[in-house]
Amino acid sequence: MRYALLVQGAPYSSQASHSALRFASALLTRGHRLECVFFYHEGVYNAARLAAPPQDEPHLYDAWCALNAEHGTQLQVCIAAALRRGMLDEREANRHGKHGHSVEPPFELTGLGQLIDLGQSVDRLVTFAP
Amino acid sequence: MRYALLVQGAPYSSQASHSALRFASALLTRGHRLECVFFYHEGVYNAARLAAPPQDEPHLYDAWCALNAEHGTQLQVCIAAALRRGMLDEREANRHGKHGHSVEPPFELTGLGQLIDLGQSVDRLVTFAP
Amino acid sequence: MSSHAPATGDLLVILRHAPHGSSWLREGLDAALVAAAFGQSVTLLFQSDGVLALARGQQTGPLGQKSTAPTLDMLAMYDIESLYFVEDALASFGLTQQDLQLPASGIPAAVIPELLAGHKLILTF
Amino acid sequence: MSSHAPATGDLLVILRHAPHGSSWLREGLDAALVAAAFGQSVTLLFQSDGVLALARGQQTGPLGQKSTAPTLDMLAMYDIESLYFVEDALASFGLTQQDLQLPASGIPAAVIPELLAGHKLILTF
Amino acid sequence: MILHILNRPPSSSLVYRETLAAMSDTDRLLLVEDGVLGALTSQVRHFQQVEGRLFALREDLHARGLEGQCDAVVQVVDVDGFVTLTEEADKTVSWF
Amino acid sequence: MILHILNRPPSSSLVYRETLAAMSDTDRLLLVEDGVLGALTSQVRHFQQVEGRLFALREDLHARGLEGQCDAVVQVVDVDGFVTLTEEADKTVSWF
Repeated sequence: MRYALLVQGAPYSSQASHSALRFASALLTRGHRLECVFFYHEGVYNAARLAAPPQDEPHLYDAWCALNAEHGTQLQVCIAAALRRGMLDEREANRHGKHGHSVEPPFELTGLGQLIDLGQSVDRLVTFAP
Repeated sequence: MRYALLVQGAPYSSQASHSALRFASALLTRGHRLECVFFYHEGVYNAARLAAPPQDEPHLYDAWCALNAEHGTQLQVCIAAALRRGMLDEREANRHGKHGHSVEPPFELTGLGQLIDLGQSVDRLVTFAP
Repeated sequence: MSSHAPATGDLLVILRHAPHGSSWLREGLDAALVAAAFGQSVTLLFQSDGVLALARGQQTGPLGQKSTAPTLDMLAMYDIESLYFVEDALASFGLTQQDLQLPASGIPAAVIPELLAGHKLILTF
Repeated sequence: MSSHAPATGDLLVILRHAPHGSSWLREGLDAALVAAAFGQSVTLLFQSDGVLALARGQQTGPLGQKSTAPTLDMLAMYDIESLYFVEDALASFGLTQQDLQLPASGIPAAVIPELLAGHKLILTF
Repeated sequence: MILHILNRPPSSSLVYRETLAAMSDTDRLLLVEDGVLGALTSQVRHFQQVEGRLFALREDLHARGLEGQCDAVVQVVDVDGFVTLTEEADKTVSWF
Repeated sequence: MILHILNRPPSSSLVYRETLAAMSDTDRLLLVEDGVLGALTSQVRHFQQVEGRLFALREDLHARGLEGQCDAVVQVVDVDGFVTLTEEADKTVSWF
């Protein structure tokens, strides 16, 4: 089956990201396809490229990137939710006249319409919230 | 009296930052001194320098900076809570071998000991949580 | 209304949070508007504290935080006309249909499962 | 213990959240440890779901998330020895003092106000 | 005397029980943010034990359009009154 | 048939009431994260109306040291079982 996940919780603050990653791994092992993880609400903080967790804790940012690299899962971030929270890629930083950026590939800023599309096109959308 | 605030909520996600800023303004108007706002838990996201909220919404980041500029209120961010969430100043970014930074003055990364110090040295510590 | 079969459609957005205290309500309404703009049929269910989103007289917050009330007024323009609230939830705050800023249909809690069954996608906020 | 006057001190940390579900418990314990390292007298109160932080047998999470259980074992090294839990809260999960990983004192809810009054600073997590 | 500050309503969160359990006979309780829903006549029964020591923040009631529904037993204060409450208390405790 | 996923315990949050109100007679409920506290023998009464359709995630019980306290009426599944539950349902709804 084709799955998508909606992640609404910030990393480390809540278990949402951990649960989503664990579920992603299990569904892939069972032979399903994970099309996309969509980050909304506080979930957009998962895209923070500078995350530097202690060595003895899971590195959630790297885990998301690995999901993309190994399984082609898209990592889409709601642009409206991201901008107000300071999660900007290079293009948005330029557009807003700011130096530096906090989001980079494989995370992509995109419209909320992508979530709606996904919700109708995949077989299962599962939400992980704080 | 000497006040300090502890902010534990992320901006926009919860009302905590709005409430804290409103309370800060009121206590200053009444002639009190606001020594410091300490950001912990998800409150560290208030330090995201790239925040770009819509024009018709309050710009919380700018409001914190104004508090510092106009009243000398220190803006201290728990470093342990910040690093894992991708909130790094230039020094920490260098230390972790990362390009760019997400936190800059007037926000300062500091140890949790500062909060404990504040709690004992000011007359009132008021917490705003999500 | 509660004697009629509830709406069916592409997307059901369940709004459970009060205005102003968090961004859940705003972000839920945004999802509904975007889905409608994409041509989907969208239903809103106001449940628990979420029924207060419908209350008349909401204002801008003390720092200038936008109210969600004007967004509610936009729903009709986006052809989102299936608005339900849970009767008991509204009553628990001492409010009646007369206190609401726009027409919405009260349903008994027992009808909620039917509402969920009738939509392809359900998002909770 | 509940017949004795509860501890007084510089800092009371109230822990209300269960382990693993959020970072509240960890960040609350960190605050307690730092205060103790600064030489302050620290008391912990485990309330509501927070009593589960004391339960024996906690494990690393499925992604390798650190348990807070080892942190509890460090409390004594930091001279944090005033640990209280609300008796009713522990009982509500069907647990007894025998199920706890370290010695803590059960108190009836009625003693909580006294505990708060006896500390200069109170932080809730 | 401690000022307790509660930002969750009894209609969806049980933290109000912990708050009440922690209050002495002279402590005060201020309802803020979504906590002001607890000040409505239809909800205020949850706070019976602190009658006379129960406050709610006007700005938060106002923003939600609920000023008219606030029960008469609740003392409504604006943010200046919030500051005054913190001045009058020895310390504050926030519940969320 | 819908799979409902609940991550808050009835000991501190009332969202379990909304969850139960939204469930049809054939829907299933999976308790995850802090929601697994609701699976304990001392708490499971809150979920009486969904007996036989109540699940809890093993990994989350285990991490909290609570596997032994989980009530016998609860069907404990691991994360593979969670995936299976989503396969068997038409759709999922998350409550938080």
